[in-house]
Amino acid sequence: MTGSLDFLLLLSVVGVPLAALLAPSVVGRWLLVLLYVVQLVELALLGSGDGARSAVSFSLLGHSVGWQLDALGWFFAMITVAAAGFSAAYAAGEWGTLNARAGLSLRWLYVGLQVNVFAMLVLLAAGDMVALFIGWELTSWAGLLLMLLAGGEAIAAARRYIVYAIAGGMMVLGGLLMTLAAAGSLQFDAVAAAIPTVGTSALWAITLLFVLGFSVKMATMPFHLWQAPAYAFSPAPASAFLGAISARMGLFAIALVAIKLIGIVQLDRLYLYFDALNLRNLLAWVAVFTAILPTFVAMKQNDARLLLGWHGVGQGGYMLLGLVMADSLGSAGGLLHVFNHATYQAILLMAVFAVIHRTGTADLNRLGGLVARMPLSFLAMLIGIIGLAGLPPMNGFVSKWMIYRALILEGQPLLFVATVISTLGTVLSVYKLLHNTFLGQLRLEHETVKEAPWSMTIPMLVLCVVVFVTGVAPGLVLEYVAAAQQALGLAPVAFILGGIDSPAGTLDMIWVTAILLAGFGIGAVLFYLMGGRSRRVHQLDNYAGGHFLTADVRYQYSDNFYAGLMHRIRPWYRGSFAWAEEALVSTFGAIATAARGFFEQANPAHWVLVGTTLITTWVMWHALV
Amino acid sequence: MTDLTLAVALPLLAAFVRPLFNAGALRWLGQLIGPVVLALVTVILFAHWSTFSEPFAIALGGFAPPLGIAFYVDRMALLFALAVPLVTLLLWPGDDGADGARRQSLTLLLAASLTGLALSGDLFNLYVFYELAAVASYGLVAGNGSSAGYVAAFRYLMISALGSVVGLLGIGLVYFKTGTLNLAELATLGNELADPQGLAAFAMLAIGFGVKAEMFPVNGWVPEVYGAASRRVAALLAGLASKLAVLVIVRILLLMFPSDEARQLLLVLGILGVVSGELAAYQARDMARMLGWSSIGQLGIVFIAFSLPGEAGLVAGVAAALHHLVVKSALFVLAGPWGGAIDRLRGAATVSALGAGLFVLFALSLLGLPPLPGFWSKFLVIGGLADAGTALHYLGMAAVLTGTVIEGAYLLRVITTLYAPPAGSPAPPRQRGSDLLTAGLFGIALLAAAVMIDPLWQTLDALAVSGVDTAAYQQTVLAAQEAHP
Amino acid sequence: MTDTEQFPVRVEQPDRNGGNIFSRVFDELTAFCRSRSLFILHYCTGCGAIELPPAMTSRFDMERLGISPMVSPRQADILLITGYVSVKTLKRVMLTYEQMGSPKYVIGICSCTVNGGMYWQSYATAKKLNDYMPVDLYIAGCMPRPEAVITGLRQLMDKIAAGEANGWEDYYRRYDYYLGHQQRLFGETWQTPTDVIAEARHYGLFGPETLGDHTRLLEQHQAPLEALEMQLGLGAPDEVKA
Amino acid sequence: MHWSELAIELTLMPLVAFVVGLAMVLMMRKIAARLQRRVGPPLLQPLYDIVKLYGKRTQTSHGMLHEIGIVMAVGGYVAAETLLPVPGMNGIAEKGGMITLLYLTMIPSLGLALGVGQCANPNGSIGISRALTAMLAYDIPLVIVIAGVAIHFGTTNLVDVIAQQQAGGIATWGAVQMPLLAIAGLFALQGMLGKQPFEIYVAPAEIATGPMVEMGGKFLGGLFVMQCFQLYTASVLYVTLFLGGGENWIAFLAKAFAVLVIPMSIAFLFPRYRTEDMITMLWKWPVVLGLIGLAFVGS
Repeated sequence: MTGSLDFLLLLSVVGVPLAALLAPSVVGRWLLVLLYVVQLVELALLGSGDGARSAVSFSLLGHSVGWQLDALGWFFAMITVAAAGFSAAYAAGEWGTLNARAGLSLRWLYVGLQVNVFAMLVLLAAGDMVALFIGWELTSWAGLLLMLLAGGEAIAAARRYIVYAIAGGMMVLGGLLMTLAAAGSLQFDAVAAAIPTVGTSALWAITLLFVLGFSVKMATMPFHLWQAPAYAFSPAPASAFLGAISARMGLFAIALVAIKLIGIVQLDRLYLYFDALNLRNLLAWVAVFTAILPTFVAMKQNDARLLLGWHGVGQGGYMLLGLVMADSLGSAGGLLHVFNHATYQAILLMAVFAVIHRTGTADLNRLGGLVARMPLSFLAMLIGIIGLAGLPPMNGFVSKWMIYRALILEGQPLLFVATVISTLGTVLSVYKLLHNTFLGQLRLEHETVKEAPWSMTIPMLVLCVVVFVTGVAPGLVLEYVAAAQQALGLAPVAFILGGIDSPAGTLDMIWVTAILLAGFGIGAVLFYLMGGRSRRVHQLDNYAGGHFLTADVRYQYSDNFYAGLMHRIRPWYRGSFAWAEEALVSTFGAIATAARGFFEQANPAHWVLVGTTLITTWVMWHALV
Repeated sequence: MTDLTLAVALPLLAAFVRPLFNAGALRWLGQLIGPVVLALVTVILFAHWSTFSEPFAIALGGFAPPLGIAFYVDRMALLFALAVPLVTLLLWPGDDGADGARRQSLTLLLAASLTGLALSGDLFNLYVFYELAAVASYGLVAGNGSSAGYVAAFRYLMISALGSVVGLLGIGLVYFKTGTLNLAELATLGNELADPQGLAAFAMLAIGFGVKAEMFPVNGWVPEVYGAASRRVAALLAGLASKLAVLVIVRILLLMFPSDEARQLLLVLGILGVVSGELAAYQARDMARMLGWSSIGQLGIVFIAFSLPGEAGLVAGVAAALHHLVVKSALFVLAGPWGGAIDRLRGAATVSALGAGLFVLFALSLLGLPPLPGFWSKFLVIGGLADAGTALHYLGMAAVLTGTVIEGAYLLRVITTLYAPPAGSPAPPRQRGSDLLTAGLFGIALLAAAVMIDPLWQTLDALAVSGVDTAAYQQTVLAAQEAHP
Repeated sequence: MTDTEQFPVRVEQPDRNGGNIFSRVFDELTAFCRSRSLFILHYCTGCGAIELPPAMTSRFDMERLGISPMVSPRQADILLITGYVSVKTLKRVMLTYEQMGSPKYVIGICSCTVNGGMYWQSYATAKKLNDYMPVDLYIAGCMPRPEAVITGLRQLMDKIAAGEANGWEDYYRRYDYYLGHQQRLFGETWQTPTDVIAEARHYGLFGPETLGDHTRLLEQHQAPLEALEMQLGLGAPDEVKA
Repeated sequence: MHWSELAIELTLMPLVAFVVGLAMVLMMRKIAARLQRRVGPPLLQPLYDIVKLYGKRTQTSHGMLHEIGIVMAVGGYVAAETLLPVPGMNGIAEKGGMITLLYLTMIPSLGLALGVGQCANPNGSIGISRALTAMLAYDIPLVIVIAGVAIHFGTTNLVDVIAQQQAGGIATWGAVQMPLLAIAGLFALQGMLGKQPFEIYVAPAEIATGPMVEMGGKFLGGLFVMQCFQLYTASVLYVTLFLGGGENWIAFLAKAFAVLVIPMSIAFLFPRYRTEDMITMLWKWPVVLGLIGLAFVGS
């Protein structure tokens, strides 16, 4: 039995009214989760790399518009549908009931989720550039639907997002139509064939418009400001879904257009000045800065959601970096990181929202010690942060390792060092997240807190299993990554079940994990079977320089967690981008006020005379000359 | 064939008859006369549209074109002519006040003159119909009796009158150089106008007709008038009247001034219109003014589109114009109860969900969200600009794209306000059923267009082919001239 | 040099004949290591602390005996009380002592710890340290010289190696006695964050005198000190907060 | 390789590391003592300490994570040692490589950080915050060094790195080929060992030994074991990257101890930097040296 793309798209369209119908009841919500399972099965049946084509196609304005899901799109589509399914399950039980009572419209939430999935499928299955743009715009606007739901600070973030998104969309539209002017067609084949004949300046314009437009959604620098608040302040399942996959649509589109259609060779052709820095290097550096700066912004956040949101921005940099390395290892690393990031970011956001669900806050200075009360959420977050920080044996390590290796072997030590700086920043930042939430002193008001309900913990824990299993056996995912690479026209990565097999350095995660677990085993034997007994004591039985601790004393270190580091690097946080954005907006506002002033002058009829006088003068001047 | 003259004559007649039935036993007849006439005209024009095969000319009263009133009927003219009674019917003012009769007869007058603008084949007649339309609109704008309305109408009057003078100057210049005002004959004399004086004439005509077409820089009346006039009048002026004025300018451009300079002038003015309009709209805090400024920006896009050479330009222009007609009319209708400060609308979606939904629909189309028609019109405009490929065209492209971003910013501000939780007291304003019906009809039209985008495009393409065929125009009109010696 | 033997230390001698040869060898070995590795928490209560730096540094070099300073009570083996102990200080000393891991040894340095010394008449000092905690060794003097300190430490090492420095067990087994003195000095509401009774139970150090009148008094007002064990919170879903 | 051989290697490598590490701890304390004109601890002092700590009769735990933290701290190093080739034993070095090793050595720190976190003691948390900051400080030069070495030898496989150095004798040693990187590496080594002047996260007089503040008994004992591994790993990694690894055990041990003498001699001559000064220091000189060295490697 094989699936059909049409059926899949139909399913996801039908899902929208179904979501509206079913979302208010618990059973209905679980049925909607089932709908995602069905979509996922359908997608799985389609199989990677078959290039399933939709029977639906239109001729619009002389362009034939159709849909075809290749291996790249399939890879992203699987992640998308699965992320939506997990998010839907997370909200299906108590979370939904409680939040509905607090005034959240579950109908809109589930409709929004399904609309997003549909829009992303339309984008991912695009068979030509018109379909791509349609999908792109739908995706952008669908995201807005989820962001607006929470109200309050989310509204401002969503407004900011949509301005960025429209700007990106317009750049893409410009690039699209310049491509049409240059290539005469918007079919992928025709465009790919025509690109090598396009002149340098036109190619510059086309490439830049596309890449900039798409990277707005990726939130690569300098378009990085909108994403963290927009994703962070959405309702929990929406945040998990958006954080997991939404921004990656930009990566998909960049991969498709810049790598597949325009081609890495053409990017190499575009030199910024003489032959020193070409567009590809430029992109790589942009990616690296995107990996570094947002990570260090994340480190300063005191809201757990924002912290994760900023990391989402930063991790996008890794993916782009891997992708533009465009060798088999780096691009595979970049694509694999999409999957990995989706898994652990979803876990992390779910864990944070589970904490919010129970304690009502995500303020890292108002939490602490929750491991004793929410151990499963802690476990989920722990696995998530190991993934995010890219430490073995979780999956984040594998993709990062591939990117590092590619950078070293491609002779890009500076990029490598810069990437590691970002990773180190991530380690610092995620420890702060974990520590301030789950470790340290349990606050008095949280002593009666309970673990999140099963409907919320199970999606997290299942994802944890995924993170671990794909970390130990990355070959499971690399198979599809390799197919996606082929769809992009890149050399597929040589993988084994445990990782990468290469003469210049192998990675076999099965061995690494086995040895690590064996090490832990030895450690456990040394610890538990040797030496004296220990006894667990209350957290107030603690060294405080002889001070008597009581429950009402805050004995926790959380604010300005990396004080020493910040002392050194705080001057570097100039907020230049935020400042520039603000300056742009206010300059723009001033110009706009001037424009309004033009229309509000007392006697605008003067302009008729001015115009006429100018024309007459011009004629007389011509008559004289 | 002559029944086409009825399309102008009937509303004109009705406009003068309408006040007679303002009171007394035949009051119901007065109520009926307008809609019936407009419906009749619609039917007539639709019959012509559906049976249209090739362009033809009509010499009114048998007088030959140089002297008589000449109508030239091609698909484009018919399309716009058809739009007039249809849209007027949709935006028909109710008889709610004491001056209902006057408003209705002015509306009929406006409809008649606008139809005339669409069909007229003579520069002088164009001018006459244009003035007629102007007079009707002054009355309509001032019609709500508020002091703001009078101020706005006066402002409008000043610009419009000055513009008319300049336009007349342009007409004089043309007549002085060529000795004729018949468009067909002028078209054969194209080379005589291809000099600085000719270009100046074009510029003057553009300024003259541009006042109504909200062309930069003679559009200073727009925000005031739309802010003060009743929303249905604003919808008529922004949606319909401006398009007919644009049509006139396009006709003049195509037939008399097929030069690059003229196109460039239009392009530059269009760019300035987009930029200034959208920027000003960004700073608007008042719904009607915001829509007014937005409409300046949109018409800038229309000008940019029409400035593109060849059929592509015409297709893009007509598409953009029609799209704007539908969307902006509808938005103005919705702005009826939702006029005034935007902040007032907090939570309005909770009291009239349909209205908010429609607003979102139109806003999205305006922003060009595929697959709504707005996207395709933008697609055509920008595609044409990219194709033309000069620096100025790229500038135009940048202006249109940037304009859209700005538009997104302020429309989203409205939408998020609509859907924000209500502020408490005063309660957010509620939409009226009649307005929702009108806007709903426009919405249905928009969605239908989205579904049938390809047939529509083919129609427009065919229309453009005949539109740019100036030789056919000359032949047809001059043949009609032969026929009525 | 002071003869430390004249100050009796209450030590309960446990039965050391049980177990097989291996465990005895193992115990011997552990005892030897204990005696050769002593971490001092030097808690400077008074003037005597000034004599420790010379004992640590190149002149006497405690490290050659395996003795080194440590910061936190958790890490330390020896609690050095280096001078007079005011009531306020003694509270902290008790807190610190109870937080140390056993086997732990208390050394009182200077005469003040023995009998109050020159502060005998002060209303604010504790006169006799071994009323409040078991003291394994006193090094008298005002102040004892580093040589005396080193000698004292050597004596302690010998006692540890011989398995005789078991004052810490006494604290568990006769907790009520020590608590009584503490309560007399600090008031009836006296409580430390360490649950000594529970520890005695946990480690099998419960003696007949662990509980008594004083511990009953303690239990009347003692805040719960159970560890915050992880809770899964299973069972019926929460009643929803409104 | 036969599985039994591999199993023996995997067992021996951590054991060797531990024993050598004990000796290294002793050497460190002896050097400190000699620099201060003291006698220093007896030969088996590190062992006495560990046995005593494990043998504590009452020990304080702050919860499961506190315990798991120590398990991870020790276990992580036990695992990491098998990725570090020693003469005659490669373990699973070929399945990981230097990047994996680098990241695997973060696992013990992470475990420690978890354990300390659960202690709910702000001194510990500050210690961890400083330790992570220190990691950020010294890892940048370290990573530059590692990148340079990997590019120089064209591989991230440590076995290959050693083989290439041994094939050409001293002239092909990393330290000879890349002297600037070797110097930068020494700075990083100092930071990695957390010794003065970079001892910011222990800072006994300031934050009460930071991460160790709530560690007693076998908790502290585990950390002592971890310290042995840490010294061993850092020194052997340096030997592997720059000094041609070990041709035989004698040369290997001689090199490994010799490498450690440098940071230890420096350590006890200096007081402690403040955190921000440590960052400045490590982000300035070794990074500059490393980047220059990297430029030579690249050319």
